[in-house]
Amino acid sequence: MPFIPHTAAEVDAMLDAIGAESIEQLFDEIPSQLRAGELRTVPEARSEMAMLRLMGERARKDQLQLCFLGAGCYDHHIPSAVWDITQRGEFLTAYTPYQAEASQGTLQVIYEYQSMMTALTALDVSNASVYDGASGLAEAVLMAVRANRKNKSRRVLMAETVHPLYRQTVATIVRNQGIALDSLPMTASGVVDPAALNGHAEPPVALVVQQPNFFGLLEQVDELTDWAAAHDVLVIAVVNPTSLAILKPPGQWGEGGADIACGDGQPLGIPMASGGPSFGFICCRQAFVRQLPGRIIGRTEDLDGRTGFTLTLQAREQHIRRAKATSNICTNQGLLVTAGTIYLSLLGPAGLEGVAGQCHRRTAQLASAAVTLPGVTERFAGPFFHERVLALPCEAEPVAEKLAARGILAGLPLGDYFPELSRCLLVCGTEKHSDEDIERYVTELGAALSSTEAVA
Amino acid sequence: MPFIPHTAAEVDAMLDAIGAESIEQLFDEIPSQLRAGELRTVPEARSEMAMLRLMGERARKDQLQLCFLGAGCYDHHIPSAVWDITQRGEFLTAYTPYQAEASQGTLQVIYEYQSMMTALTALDVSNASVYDGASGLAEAVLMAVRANRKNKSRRVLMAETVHPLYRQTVATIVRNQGIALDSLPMTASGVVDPAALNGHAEPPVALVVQQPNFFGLLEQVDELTDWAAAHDVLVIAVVNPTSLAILKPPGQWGEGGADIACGDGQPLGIPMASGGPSFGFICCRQAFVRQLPGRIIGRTEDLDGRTGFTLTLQAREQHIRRAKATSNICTNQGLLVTAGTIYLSLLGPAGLEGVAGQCHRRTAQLASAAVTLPGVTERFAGPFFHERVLALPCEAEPVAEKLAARGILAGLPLGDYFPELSRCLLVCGTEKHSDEDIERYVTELGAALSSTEAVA
Amino acid sequence: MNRDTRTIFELSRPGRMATAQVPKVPKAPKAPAAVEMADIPVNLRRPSRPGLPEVSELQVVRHYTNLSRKNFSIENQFYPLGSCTMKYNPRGTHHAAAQPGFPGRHPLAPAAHSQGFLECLFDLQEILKDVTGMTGVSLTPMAGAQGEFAGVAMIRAYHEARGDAARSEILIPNAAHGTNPATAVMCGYGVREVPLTPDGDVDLDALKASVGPQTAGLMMTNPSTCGVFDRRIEGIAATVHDAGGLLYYDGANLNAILGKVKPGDMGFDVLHMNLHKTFATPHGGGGPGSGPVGVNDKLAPYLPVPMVGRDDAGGFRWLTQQDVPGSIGRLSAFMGNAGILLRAFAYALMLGREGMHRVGEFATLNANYMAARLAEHGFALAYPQRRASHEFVITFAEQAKTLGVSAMDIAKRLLDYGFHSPTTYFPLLVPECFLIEPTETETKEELDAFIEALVAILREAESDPELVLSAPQSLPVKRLDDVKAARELDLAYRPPGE
Amino acid sequence: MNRDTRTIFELSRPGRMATAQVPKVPKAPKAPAAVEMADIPVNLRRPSRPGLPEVSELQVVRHYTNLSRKNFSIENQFYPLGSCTMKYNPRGTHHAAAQPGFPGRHPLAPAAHSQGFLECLFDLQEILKDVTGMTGVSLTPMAGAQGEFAGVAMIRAYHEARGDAARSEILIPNAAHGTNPATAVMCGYGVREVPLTPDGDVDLDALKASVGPQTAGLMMTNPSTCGVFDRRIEGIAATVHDAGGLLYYDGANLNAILGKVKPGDMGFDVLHMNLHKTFATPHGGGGPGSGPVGVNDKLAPYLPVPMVGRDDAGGFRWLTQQDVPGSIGRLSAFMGNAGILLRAFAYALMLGREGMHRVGEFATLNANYMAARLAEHGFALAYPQRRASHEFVITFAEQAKTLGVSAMDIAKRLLDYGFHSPTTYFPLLVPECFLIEPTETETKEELDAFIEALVAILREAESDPELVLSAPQSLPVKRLDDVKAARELDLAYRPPGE
Ligand SMILES: Cc1ncc(COP(=O)(O)O)c(C=O)c1O
Ligand SMILES: Cc1ncc(COP(=O)(O)O)c(C=O)c1O
Repeated sequence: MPFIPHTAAEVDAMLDAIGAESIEQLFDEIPSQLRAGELRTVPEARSEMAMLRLMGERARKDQLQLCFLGAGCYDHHIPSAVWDITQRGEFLTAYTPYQAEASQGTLQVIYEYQSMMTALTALDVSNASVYDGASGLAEAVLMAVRANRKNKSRRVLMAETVHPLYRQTVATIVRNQGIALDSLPMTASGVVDPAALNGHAEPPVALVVQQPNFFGLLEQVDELTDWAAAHDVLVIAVVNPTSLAILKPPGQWGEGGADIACGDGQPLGIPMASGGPSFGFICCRQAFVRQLPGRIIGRTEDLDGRTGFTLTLQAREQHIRRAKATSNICTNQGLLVTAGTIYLSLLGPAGLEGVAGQCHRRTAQLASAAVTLPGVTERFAGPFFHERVLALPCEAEPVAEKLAARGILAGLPLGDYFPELSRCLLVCGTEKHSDEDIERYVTELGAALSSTEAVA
Repeated sequence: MPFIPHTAAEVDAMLDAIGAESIEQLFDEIPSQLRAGELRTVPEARSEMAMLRLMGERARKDQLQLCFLGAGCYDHHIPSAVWDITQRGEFLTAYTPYQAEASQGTLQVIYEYQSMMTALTALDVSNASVYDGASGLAEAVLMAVRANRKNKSRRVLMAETVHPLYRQTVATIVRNQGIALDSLPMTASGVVDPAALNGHAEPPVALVVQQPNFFGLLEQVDELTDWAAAHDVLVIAVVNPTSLAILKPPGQWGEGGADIACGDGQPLGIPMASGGPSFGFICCRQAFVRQLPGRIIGRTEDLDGRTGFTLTLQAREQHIRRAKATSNICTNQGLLVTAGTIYLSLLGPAGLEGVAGQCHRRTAQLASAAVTLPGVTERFAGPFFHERVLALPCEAEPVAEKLAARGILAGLPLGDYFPELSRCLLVCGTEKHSDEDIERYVTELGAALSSTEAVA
Repeated sequence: MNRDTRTIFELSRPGRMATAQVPKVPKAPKAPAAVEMADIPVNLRRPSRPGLPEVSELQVVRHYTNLSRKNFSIENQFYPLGSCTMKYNPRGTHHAAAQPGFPGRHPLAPAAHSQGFLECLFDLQEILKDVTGMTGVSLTPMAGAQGEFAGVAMIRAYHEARGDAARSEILIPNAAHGTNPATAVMCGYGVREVPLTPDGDVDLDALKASVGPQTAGLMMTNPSTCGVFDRRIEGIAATVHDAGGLLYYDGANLNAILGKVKPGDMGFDVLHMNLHKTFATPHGGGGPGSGPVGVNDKLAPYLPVPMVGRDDAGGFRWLTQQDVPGSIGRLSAFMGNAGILLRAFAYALMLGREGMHRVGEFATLNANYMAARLAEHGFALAYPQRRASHEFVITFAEQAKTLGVSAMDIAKRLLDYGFHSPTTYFPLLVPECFLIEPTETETKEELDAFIEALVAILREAESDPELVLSAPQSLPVKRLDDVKAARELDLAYRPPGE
Repeated sequence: MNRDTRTIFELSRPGRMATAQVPKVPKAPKAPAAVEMADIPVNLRRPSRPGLPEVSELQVVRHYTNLSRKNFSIENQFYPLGSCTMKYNPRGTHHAAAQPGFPGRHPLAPAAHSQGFLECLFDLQEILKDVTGMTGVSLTPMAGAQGEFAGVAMIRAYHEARGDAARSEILIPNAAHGTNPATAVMCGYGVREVPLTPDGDVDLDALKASVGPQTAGLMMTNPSTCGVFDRRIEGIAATVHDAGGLLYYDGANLNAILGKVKPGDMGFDVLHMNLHKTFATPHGGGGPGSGPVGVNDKLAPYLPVPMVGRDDAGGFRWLTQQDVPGSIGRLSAFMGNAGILLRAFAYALMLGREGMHRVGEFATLNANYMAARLAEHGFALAYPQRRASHEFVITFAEQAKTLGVSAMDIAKRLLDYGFHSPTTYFPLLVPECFLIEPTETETKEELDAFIEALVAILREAESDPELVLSAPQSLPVKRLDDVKAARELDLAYRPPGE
């Protein structure tokens, strides 16, 4: 009986204490006609050894050597210390810190995390995480609808250049509350045009902008934010935390700053691992703190006046407010926040800037090397960060598959998301890439292209 | 400056406090003509990321899929919990427990380890580890020479069937103290013959027997031990700890038991990892405890009468007794002992028996499958455990190389150690092997053999 | 014990860094000069570095290692937090998820290079169908609450697809977890509470009076958060179904019945499972979790995407909105908490069929044993006439009156005894209560030691109440000022003077 | 704080087990029936199972996790244990040694399938030659003491090869570490101690008087265990060499001079390095270590095997006794502590040339800063006129007399302050001493905090000596009865009644 410590003698003694004949008898309140029969699909028990062998064999099938695919999930170096510490049982196997005195470790980590995220975004407050960037954006939208006191519209304007999977997620989650999502179309340059905003008759309750946007391009965030402020529209910024070492933080966009910033913490020390678990972050102005969903940790004092940390503002949460809560979120992504906090401590401001800089340099290097291939161009001009769209002389998907067969994740073929970009690949460089890696990419891309029939 | 936390301002403040102009000045007592010039071979600093990439690339070169090689180092399953716990900083980065009150973790682990090793060997006491099995045997030999009060010979009789690398190691270490090593020859059946002992005019101070021996064969340990007891010869048993779940423990050999048991702890949860670090163990009768080399932990009480653990019998050790110590050993293999202790706790008596049983079954299965190949036979008959010698119809080394090229470590070609066995492979099955693994081995062996020109 | 409360920011010094973690810029990078940062317009660049801590690698390792030691956790002590199923999280499952190939797998990698991962998810879907008695499973929800969202959204989609749009209300027993009503509201529903009978079952008469054409569905867990199995579940199901509503099963308590009863057989149409409870994945001090949903045929067309199906060549492929056109959609950017799904699958492989049956049995044995022993010692069970499920409720209402110690005081004192406290003040309807869930992975000795501690604390409450009222004494901090925390909000470190 | 002192044996119950760790015997194994255990003769079989603990996986995890928390370690606190160089052990080095391919590499795998591993060892040999100024290096010794053994055995082999067999004595300064004399004896030599001058250098006159035709060599470390650099090292070397002896360098203190002076340049013929000190590999609560030896040309023919050389095809290969026929031989079954060698190599790669120079500089800066600040506070330096190396000695002889608190008392009280104590009562020639080695990886704040603690303890010793004399108070145990431990030997758990 894996993981069950009972000896036969103990079972007998326990049943005696209960006054039951058998374990079976403990289930006698369950109508007998409901009792489960056999489990059919569950296989025979494997030892840990056999289980690991099976999992190892399956995992090996999925191994690729070089990753030039980003699109919301990035292949960064993770310092060894990050997970060595995060996986300590004390962090890994604790529950939500309901008993603050017995959870100061987790609580202080989250307080430090909140501090780091507000430093990165230049906003006032942060929560203790939501599930991921996409669902976090949905929460941010719901939050903005609640928070905007001056504008009671239930229409939200979202840039078309926001990650398409984020847009899909938001649609799923906000739909049932009667919120309408409008799209701010992208221009031929792959960004949204601040001038186009004035076309909107009635100002939306909030404007969602991603920086850098899905294509890695930089939006005119100052202009967009200033327009929003002037029209009582809250600005929700979707950001890559790594980029904030180099790009202007949402709190400083335009004259007054964005109101809410959200995104995915995966770049901060979380393995790609098929996209999860990572963590979603939400930061906002102080004024909106009571509309923030999820846990928030505050610093306070104990009976002796010693500093301590505790869950606070719980009146926003489902376990207190039930139907009136800001969200139904309960379990969040605490462990990943722990990893992210350790990552940011190890990197520090100089290290994070170093990583961001290398990501950008390697992406630029990759793009400029790729465009030396016949028929390959950069699809969009404009300033960018960390990701780039390459236009190929043929459909991108079969090319990506050819490179995958050679061990290279070549980037994201964009046709599934933007049919007009079906010849485009979204590529991404990171600090992990060397000159040789980029040369290998370009060589393999060249080979794949010349073996692919060009469609005129 | 990797791992150096000093800021420029701090360096200045510190130099001020010292009253020095520069760090350089702190070295002013060193004759200037001795000062080191440049380091030429040390490369430029790499980041952790770059270092791991290089190491990862090198490691990958050495990967083989299936291991049927034992010969003192065994490919067992290691429960995940073993190293998850062992690598906790508190175990990993502590020094030798000189401050007992601040080291109760390590000290209790070693006490538990000593308890487990004495239970396995059926001897009275254990030390806290020596370097490895081979050097441990050398220490055991030196110990026997000191401990044998009735017999002051400086000749030690060692079975020829003891692991040849162990024999070489012992020779290196005991040579300088004027101890002579005699060899008890093996018979055609690959074991030593108890009857041959009576040929020795003057009884040696100690007799060294390995069980199972280098070839996996079982020696007549009862007879050998009884002969030794009758002639004031101490018996040193070299044992594989896994085997002790099934084989008679040294403390029960013959009428009175062996006097000292030693061996390598690698099978107990230590990765093969090129052969080290693992740990050597030495157990002995209570009477010899003051001749044991290395650390020993005792259970005692603190000022309040609470149980505690501490280094004891330190008067045997170099840091107290200096030139009169039982050994020069100081640093031992404590971390590996921690892993071994956790391993044995997880396995327990039933689990260890399960592992030993599977090892034996898989070895037997492998051997009986292999001998269905034309020209392949079992070189030795007799009872065995966990390892087996296959005789091939041709030289073994090129065959092993062919299998390695196919991802299989086929076993140990014996020619380097026993020229007359150059057509032999020492093979080893473990609980990790499945029916399919064994089939694959035999198929590949068959293919290698049929592509190898048989030498008549 | 470590009473240092400095934050990592207070260890920071300008210019210090963990140098080995800073990527080295190659001296002569092949990237053309033009791609230096200069290509980013100044107005889009950060004017000054963010206020992250500047510390050495050793400082980081030491700080967070020491912080970790201020937590209680399953790997340190008994943690009988009711409704949370804090059982052993097998270490092997983490290694399973870390097998080379899994951590580096990009979520958008082509299916041809994802077969290992997809097969694991496919197998897990099948296992979860089997244990729940459902016919469709989607693994994507990232925690119980998101599973609830998906489930209620599917209920809504079902009614809408049938043109039955007037249904505006979800029924929820008043003992339910807060996520249930919060979820209903997130899905645009109103909430109507249903009372329980004194012995902890849903009040069937009240339920009958509450259902109607406005009823979209009922959310409940069985066994309930009162720790008893609702014996009239078939009647409940019939009542709701007859009114045209659907039944949602909150799977937080699945551990109680794993291998014993299947929610599908009880009449539920849709459920979520908390893999971080029943399937032993670690809770990480707050998360991650994973909340797959299962449905019967009625709701299968609405399952959230992505899911995993088979392809024509016998391989595995993603099922997306194209394959499930009625899907409520996507709940996250990628595949939810994939790494948790792998761990749950690994756990299921180690349990196996037999082990799966044992979970519910021994979780129930442990709870009933504790309940019996505590009753023997004079503790008040909230439902003394009932079998406990995998958890049970005791109330200190009597002690609060006679001794002046509250359930909270006793909980805090338990911490001094080295036990995490049970869930307190939940379910809300039992005053001064503990919800105690031992789980099947704890030994009888551990349960006995906990019972002894409770007995000792009650004795202290009589002889030396101050000891209990001022507990904990032996932890890094004493009781914290929650009022100050909420009034003088300090939610992020600011350097002195800022 | 956890005061539970039960051993794992006391948690055991007959029949309990961690089932997932027991290999499952396939129902129909293809192994023929004859290969069941029955083929092992009964007289060679174990009659009854060994008395190992029978516990669950959670019990094991919890027990050893909690035990770990009873240790001090670098990752928890400042650990200024003199002569032990307790610096940060970079976490990345452990990951380096765990890269897929390394942990599973069998030591006897063919060289063709070991090129990655061999190349690492080859590169490490070259790096160690460079930093020590030696021309040959063997990596095989498994700790400092085994390196010493190898070194002295080589000295012996050298003399023997020259027919100079009468040399019977090794000279050792009286401040030396215990392993030095113990090693000399293990190599069949007698030991003659050499005194130091009052300022901590070797007494050159005494040395001159001690050398002679019986002198096989001198073992010393420089800087010495007194924490000072012997300024007359050239004179010492000349004296020994002139007498026909060889010079052995105990590399335990190499951290002080890394990148600053090379032992080879000082005139040493042979040395060992403690990679678990200078090269930052973890000490694991007692080990493992690694003690490579370096030699100049005189001793190269005797280096222990195996070593790594290049093969004709530009690859790497093992060098064995065939290649080094004069070798003293093999010191372990395989390649010593290979995993530690990989970690040391990884560390060297991250330090790089510049970082290597910095180690000695900042180790020395930290030690001199502490010495200066402590002197300022009135603590007595043992060698006040001297520069400290990477460590230094202070003596509490005065306090022992006037306040009645010994160095041991102060050491124990430091534990209450959360610092590991420095090495106490070593070197033996300084009474009531601490040997303090901060290492380069500690911050100024940490050094300052330690100094403040020492100041505070001395104040306590004046105002409340009992506090110091009965320390530690806050650890899992108070001071232990070492006499009882040695008199009533209890070295292994026995079940009650056995
Ligand atoms: C009964 C019950 N329902 C729902 C939930 C919510 O699950 P999660 O925290 O995974 O969102 C919980 C979690 O505590 C619970 O106990
Ligand atoms: C000066 C000195 N020499 C030698 C040694 C022995 O080294 P090891 O413990 O690695 O055997 C030590 C270790 O403490 C030491 O400090």
